[in-house]
Amino acid sequence: MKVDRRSFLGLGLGAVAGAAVSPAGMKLTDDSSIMTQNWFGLLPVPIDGEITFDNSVCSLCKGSCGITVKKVAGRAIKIEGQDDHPINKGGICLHGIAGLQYLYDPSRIKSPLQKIGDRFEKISWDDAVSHIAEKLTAIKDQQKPESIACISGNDEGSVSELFKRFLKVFGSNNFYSMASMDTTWETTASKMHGKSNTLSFDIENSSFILSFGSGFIEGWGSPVHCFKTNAARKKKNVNLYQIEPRLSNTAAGADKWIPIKPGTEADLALGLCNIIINEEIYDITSISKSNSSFQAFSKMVAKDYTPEKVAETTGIDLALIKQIAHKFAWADKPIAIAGKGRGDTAGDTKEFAAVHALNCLAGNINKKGGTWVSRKNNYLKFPLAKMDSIAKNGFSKPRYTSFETLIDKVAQSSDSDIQALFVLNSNPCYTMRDSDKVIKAFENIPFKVSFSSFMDETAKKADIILPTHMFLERYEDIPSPSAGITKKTVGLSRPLVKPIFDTNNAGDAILMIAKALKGNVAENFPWSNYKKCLESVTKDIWSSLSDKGFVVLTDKPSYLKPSTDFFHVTNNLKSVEAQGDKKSFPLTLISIDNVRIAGGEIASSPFAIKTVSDKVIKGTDILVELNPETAAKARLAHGDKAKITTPVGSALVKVNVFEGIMPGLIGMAQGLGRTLDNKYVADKGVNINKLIAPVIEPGSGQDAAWGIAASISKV
Amino acid sequence: MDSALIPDGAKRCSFPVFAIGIAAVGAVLLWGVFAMFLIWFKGLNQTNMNDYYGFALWIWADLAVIAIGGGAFFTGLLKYIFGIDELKNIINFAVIIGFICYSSALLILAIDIGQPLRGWFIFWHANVHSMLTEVAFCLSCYFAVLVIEFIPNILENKQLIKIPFLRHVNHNMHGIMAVFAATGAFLSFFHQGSLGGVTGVLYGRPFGVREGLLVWPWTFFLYTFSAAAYGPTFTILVTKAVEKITGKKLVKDNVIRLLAKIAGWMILVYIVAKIIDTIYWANVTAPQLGFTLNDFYGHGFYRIWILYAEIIIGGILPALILIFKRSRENSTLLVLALILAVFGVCLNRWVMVLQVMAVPVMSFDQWAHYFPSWQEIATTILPVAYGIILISLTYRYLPVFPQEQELYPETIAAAKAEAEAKVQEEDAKKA
Amino acid sequence: MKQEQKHGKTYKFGMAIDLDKCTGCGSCMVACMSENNVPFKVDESNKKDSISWMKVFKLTNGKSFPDTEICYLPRPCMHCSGKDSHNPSPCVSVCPATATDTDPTTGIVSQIYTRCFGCRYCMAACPYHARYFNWWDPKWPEGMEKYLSPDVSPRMRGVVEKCSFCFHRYQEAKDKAYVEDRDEINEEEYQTSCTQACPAGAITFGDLNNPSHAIHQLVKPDPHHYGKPRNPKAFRLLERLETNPKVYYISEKEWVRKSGDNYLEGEWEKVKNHHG
Amino acid sequence: MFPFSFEWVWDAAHIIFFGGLWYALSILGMGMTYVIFKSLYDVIWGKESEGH
Repeated sequence: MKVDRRSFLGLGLGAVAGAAVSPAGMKLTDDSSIMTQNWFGLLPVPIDGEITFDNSVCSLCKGSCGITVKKVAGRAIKIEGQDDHPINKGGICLHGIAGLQYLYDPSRIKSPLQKIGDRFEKISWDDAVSHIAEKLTAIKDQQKPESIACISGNDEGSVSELFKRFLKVFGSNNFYSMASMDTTWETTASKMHGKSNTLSFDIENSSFILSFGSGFIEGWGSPVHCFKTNAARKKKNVNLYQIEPRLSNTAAGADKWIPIKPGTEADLALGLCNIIINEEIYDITSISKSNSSFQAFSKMVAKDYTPEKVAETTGIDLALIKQIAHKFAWADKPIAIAGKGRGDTAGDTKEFAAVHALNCLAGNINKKGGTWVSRKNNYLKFPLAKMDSIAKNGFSKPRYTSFETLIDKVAQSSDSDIQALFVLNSNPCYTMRDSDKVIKAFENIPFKVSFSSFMDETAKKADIILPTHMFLERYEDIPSPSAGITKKTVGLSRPLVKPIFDTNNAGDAILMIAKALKGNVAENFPWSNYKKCLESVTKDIWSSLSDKGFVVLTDKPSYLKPSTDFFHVTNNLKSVEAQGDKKSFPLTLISIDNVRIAGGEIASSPFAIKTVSDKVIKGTDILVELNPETAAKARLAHGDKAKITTPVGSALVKVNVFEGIMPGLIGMAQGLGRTLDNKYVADKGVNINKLIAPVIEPGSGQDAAWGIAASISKV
Repeated sequence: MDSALIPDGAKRCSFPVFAIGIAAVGAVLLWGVFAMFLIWFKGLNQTNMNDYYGFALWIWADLAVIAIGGGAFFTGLLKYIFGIDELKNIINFAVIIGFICYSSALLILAIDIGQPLRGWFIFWHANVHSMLTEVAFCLSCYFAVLVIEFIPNILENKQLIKIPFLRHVNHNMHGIMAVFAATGAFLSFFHQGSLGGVTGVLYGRPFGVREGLLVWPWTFFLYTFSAAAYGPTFTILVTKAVEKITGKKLVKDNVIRLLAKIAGWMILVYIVAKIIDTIYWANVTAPQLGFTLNDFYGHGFYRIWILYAEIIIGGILPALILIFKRSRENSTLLVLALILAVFGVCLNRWVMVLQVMAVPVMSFDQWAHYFPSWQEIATTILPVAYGIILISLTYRYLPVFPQEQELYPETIAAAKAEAEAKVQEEDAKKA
Repeated sequence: MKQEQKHGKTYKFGMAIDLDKCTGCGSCMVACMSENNVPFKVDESNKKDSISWMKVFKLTNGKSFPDTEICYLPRPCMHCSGKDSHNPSPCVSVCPATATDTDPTTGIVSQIYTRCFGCRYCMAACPYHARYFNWWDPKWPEGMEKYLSPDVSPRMRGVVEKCSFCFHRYQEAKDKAYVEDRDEINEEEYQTSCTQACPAGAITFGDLNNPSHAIHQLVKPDPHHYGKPRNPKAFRLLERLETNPKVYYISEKEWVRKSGDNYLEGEWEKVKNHHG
Repeated sequence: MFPFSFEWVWDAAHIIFFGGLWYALSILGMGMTYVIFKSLYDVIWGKESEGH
C-alpha cells in the first residue's frame, strides 16, 4: 500500500482518536496512581501477624515500673505502662516507652569483645570466659584476691547478689554500688534512728510536701509513681512547696516556688526547725523534751539558725520562712524531702539530716503520709557462702569507704591495689564527677571486664566486654527503689523476645566465670543457669512473682516507732560548698536534671533526644541557662557561643537566657555529651560531669558535690 | 548559516555571536536544571523550607511570574474583545512572555511539590473547594490557550509557512483567535483570582485572611486586577529591554504609550482598592482576631516599610508616571515606572506568601525567618534563563514584531534588492 | 460503604488537656511517636523540621526572676471543626487533592498519605503548626524497623503527616464492638496513645457528643457555638479564628488561659471571665 | 475527575467547577479540531490562502 500524505494524516488522526477513547488511558492512569502510592523498597512495610501482650518490668532506671509489651508476630512493637501495677498504675515515662529503641538498636554490642591494642575484636563466649578465668586465677595465685573489685549500678537484686557472692568466695570485699540519694538516706536513717537501713516517703498520703530541690516530677524516686502522686495531690489540694534556685518543672508545677541560694538548703531546714521548736509547734507526742539529743539540737538551732540569720544565708524573705515553718508544722501530715533533681548522686549529709529533722519534729515517722524507717526487706535466700582460706584472708582486708575513694586512690598511681574490675549496670566513666580523672583511674587498672549492652564510655575502657541482654530479653528480679516509694515491691523482668544478638544475662555470665574458675568458687555456684538460680533464691515468692509479675513486700509502715537521735545533726556537720576560688570563678555551675534526658548509666533514646527543646540542644551544642542579668554582665545574648571554665575543665556551650534561673548561676543539663556509636544520641553537648569536681564527704566517703564555681565568657 | 530560518528582511546578528550568547545563558539554565534534578532525586530537603515555611521562594516566584505574565491575557482581551487594533503590534510578544511565564510557573510547581509524579491527583481527586484546585484547573487550561495563541506565530517562520497545511492552520487559527482569547481571558480572570484566594482564604492566618464576596476573598479580585494592571508593564519592560539589546526600535511609541497609559490607570484604580483593603483589614478584620498592625510588622526583615514600599513606591508612583502624558512620554521616566511597577507587584506577592508564614499566630509562637538554599535560587533563576533563550530564539526566527519591517524600510529595501539580484543571477544562469 | 456509615453512630471525638496537671515530661510525645511509626533523624534540634505529632510548647508568663512561671502546653492536631459548612477545618478546606478530610462519623481530620502530593498548602493553613512534612526519606537504623507497628503505615518522603487521634485504635474498637454486636464503642475502648501514656493523667479523651463521657463533663461543650467550652477554666487555642478545635485546654491560671489567644490591649480584662 | 469517579458528588460546587473545566477544555479542543479539519479541507480541495 502506498502511503501518501492524505492517508498518512488520516491514519495519524485515527490513531489519536482511537487512543483517546480506548481504556488504555484509564488503565495507565490507574496503574501510575498505584505506582506512585507504593514505593516498594523505599519504605519498610511492617509485617502483620498475631497480636499479643506480655507484662514485664522496665529496668532502664531504678523506678521499676510495670510494663505491657505489645507484640505482633513475635516482634515487640510498643511498650505501655502496666495498668494494674502497684508502682506506676498504667503510667509510663518517655524513656520506658522508647525501650524498643534500645532493644533493636544496631549499635548494641553484638558479641563478646576483647581489646587487642586499641581495637576491640570479636571473640566467642567460651574464649572470653576462659580468658577472664585465667586472669583471675593468676590473681588468686598471687594470693591477692582482694585486688579484684566490682562496681554495680545497684546493690539489690539477685544479679548484684551473685556478683557480690562471687567476689566474696573469691576473696574480695570490694563490691561497690554507685551512690545515689538512697545511700545518703540510708546513712541518715541509720544515724538518726539506729540500726535501720531504709528510709522512704509516703508522699502519696501526705497533706503537705516540702521539697528541698527534689525533682519530684523530674525523675526523683520512682519517677512515674511520683508523677501519679503529683497528679493525685493536685486533686486532693495537697500543697507542694519547692525550694530550689531554678524554676524546674517541679517548681513550675508546685504551689509555691521558693528560690534559694544553692548550698544553703540545710540552713533553711535548720532555720525552720528553730521556728518550730521555738514556737513549740512540733509533735510533742513523739519528741520528748528530756531527750538529750533534742536539747542539744534545740540549743544549736537557737544559737546558729535564727530566722534572721537564715534569711540572710538563704536569701529567702524572713516572713516567707516563718510562713513555711507554720505551714509545715500545722499541716496534718507534712513531709519534707531532699535529694536534688533526680537524686542520682549522693546528697549532702548535713542537708539530709536537717531535712529529716523536720520530719522528726513533725512526728511523721512510720505513719501514713510520713517517713517510713524500716529494715531492708531481703527477699533473696542465697545458700551460705563457703570460703577457702585464701578467700577468707582476702575478704577480711579493709575495703574503701566508697567507690569514689577507690577511684581517687587508683587515679593517683598506676601501681594500684586493684588488679581487676567488673563493671555491672553502671557507667562510672560517664556518671562520676571529674570524669577525666575517672578515665585515668580506669587506665591504671590492669584488667577490666564490662557487662554492658552498649559501647558506652566505660565499656570502651574495658579489656573484655561480655554483652548483656536488654531487659526485654532476660529474666531478672527488679526491686523497687527505696527512697521514693514506700510500697516496696519486686518485679520480674521477663524475656519477651528472643535475644537479638549474641548476648547473655549478666547472671549467666558470672555463673560461667565462676564455673570456669573451678574449685571453691565453682562450688558456691551450683545452679546450671541464672533462671534456675533466680527460682531457687526467690523460692518463697517465685510462684506469685512469676504468676503476677510482681510481689508487694511491704505496703504498711512498721508498727515500730524508732527513737530519734538528733546528735547526728548537731555533730558539727558542714554543708557541701561549691569548690573553686570565687575570684576567678564568680559564677556557680549547677546541673539540671531534665526529665527528657536520661542521666544515668544509660544514654537517652533517639526518641527522647527528639523531644528535647532547642533551648537545651541545638545541633551539636548544649545550651546553658543564664539569668538575663548574668548574661548581660557577661555580655552574652541568647544563642551566643560561650566558654565555661571551672577548676577541673572547660567546655564550649551556647547561651539560653532564661528568666527562671537565679542570677549568678549557670544551669547545665545532665546526661548529654555521650560518646556512643549511636549517632542519634552521641556527640550532642557536653558531659557536665567533666566540669564538676567531686566533693568527697569525710564521713560517708561519697561525692556530694552539687555544683562548682565557674566562669563564662563569650567566644 | 541559519539565514534560511530568519524572517525575510530582518537583520540579525551573526550565528556565532548568537550561539555564544545562548551558550552563556544556557550555562545558567543548566545550573538550574542540575538543581532541579537534585531536588527531584533527593527531595525537598535540598531546600531551606521547613514546617513553618511550607510555602516559600518558589510559590512567590510562581505568583510573581503569573502576575507579570498577566500581560498576555490583558493585551489579548484589549485587542480581541475590546478591539483596540494597535495592540496587534505587541500581542505576539505579549503572548510569548505569557507563555514563558506560565510554562515556568508550571515547571516550578512540578519542582515544588513533594511527590511530583502524583501532581495529576489535583485533577483526579480534586477538592473543588480548594483555591489551589481552581488555580491548577485554570492555570493548565490557560496554558493550553497560550500554546494555541503561540502556535500561529511559530507557523509564521519562513520555512514553516511554506508548508500548505501549516499555512492554512495559521490562517484558520487567526480566524477564530477571538474565541481562544475570550476563553483565555475568562480562565485568566479565575486563576489570577484564585491565586489571590490562596492566601485570602487562610482563615487560620490573620495576616493573609480577607473578608470578601461570596466564596471569594477580596484578594481574589485584587490579584486579578493587579495582574491585569501590572502584567502589561512587564510586557513593555521586556520589549524595551529587547530593543535596548538589539539596538533596534521594534514597537512604535504610540503602541507602547497606549498600553502604558492603560496600565497606569489600571494601577491607580488597583492601588486605591488595595489601600481600602489594607485599611479595612488593619482596622476591622485583624483586630477582630486580636491583632494590630504592629503585630504583623515588627520583626527582622518584616517591618512597616514593606507596606509603604509596596503601596507608594510600587503602586502610586508608577501609576502617576504612567498617567501623565509628559512623564509617560519621557523614556527614562517610563522605564523607571515600569521597573517600579514590576517591583511593586512582585513585592505584593512576596508579602502575601512569605510574610504570611513569618508572622506567629499562637501567642507563644515565634517569628519564623527563612533564607532560600542555592538549589531554590538556582531553580528560580532557571526560568529567567529559559525565558531569555526562548525570547532570543523567537526574536531571531519568527516575525514577532510586525512593525520591525515598517520601522526599518531601508533594510527591507536592501534585502529585497539582494533577493532580486539573486533571482536575476539565476535567470542569467538559466539563460 | 456509605450505607454502613449511615447505620453507624456519629461521634465527635475530642481531647481536653489539663495544663495544671501537665508536667512537661514528654511521655505523650514519645508515646505518639512509637505508636505511629514516626521516624527520627540524627539532628532533631531544628524544631521546624522535626516531626512530632504531639508537640509540647513551653509557655512563660514573661515576668522576670523570681516571678517567672512556666506552663507546658501539649499540642496534638486540633482536629478543627471549622468555621461553617463552607469552611471546614483550615487544612481540609484548602487541600487540593482531598488528601485530608473530616471523617463525618468521628469528626477526626484524616490524612491520606498515599493521596497527598506534597503541596503543603495545608501546612500554610494551619496556625497550630500541627502538620509536618516528610522532608527526608524516613530511615530506621538497620534492625530498628522491627518495632514498627503494622497498624499505621510509614510515610514516604514528600507527604504531609499529622496526628490522627490514633484513628487505627478507633477502628480496632469499632471492629471489636461489631464482633460483639454492639452499636457503640465504650469510652475506655478508644483512647489515644498519648492519653493512655500520660503519667499525670492530664489528658482526657472521649466523645464530645456524649454527656456521660468525662470530656463532656469537663469542658461542657456548647453545641450552639461549635463546641465552645462552657467551663470558664477551659479554653481552646485561637478561639477567635473560629477554627473551632476539638482539643480543649484547662487551667486555673489566668495568664495561661490568656496565652491561648490574641487580645488587643485591654480586651482580655473584658472577656476573661467568659472569654471571647 | 469524572462524574463516575467514586469521589464525585452531585452538588453545585462539583457541577460548576468541573462543568467549567470540561467546558473550557472542550472549547479549546473543538476550536483546534475545527482548525485542523478546516486546514485539511483547504489543503485537499485546493483553496489557497495568503496566510493571514
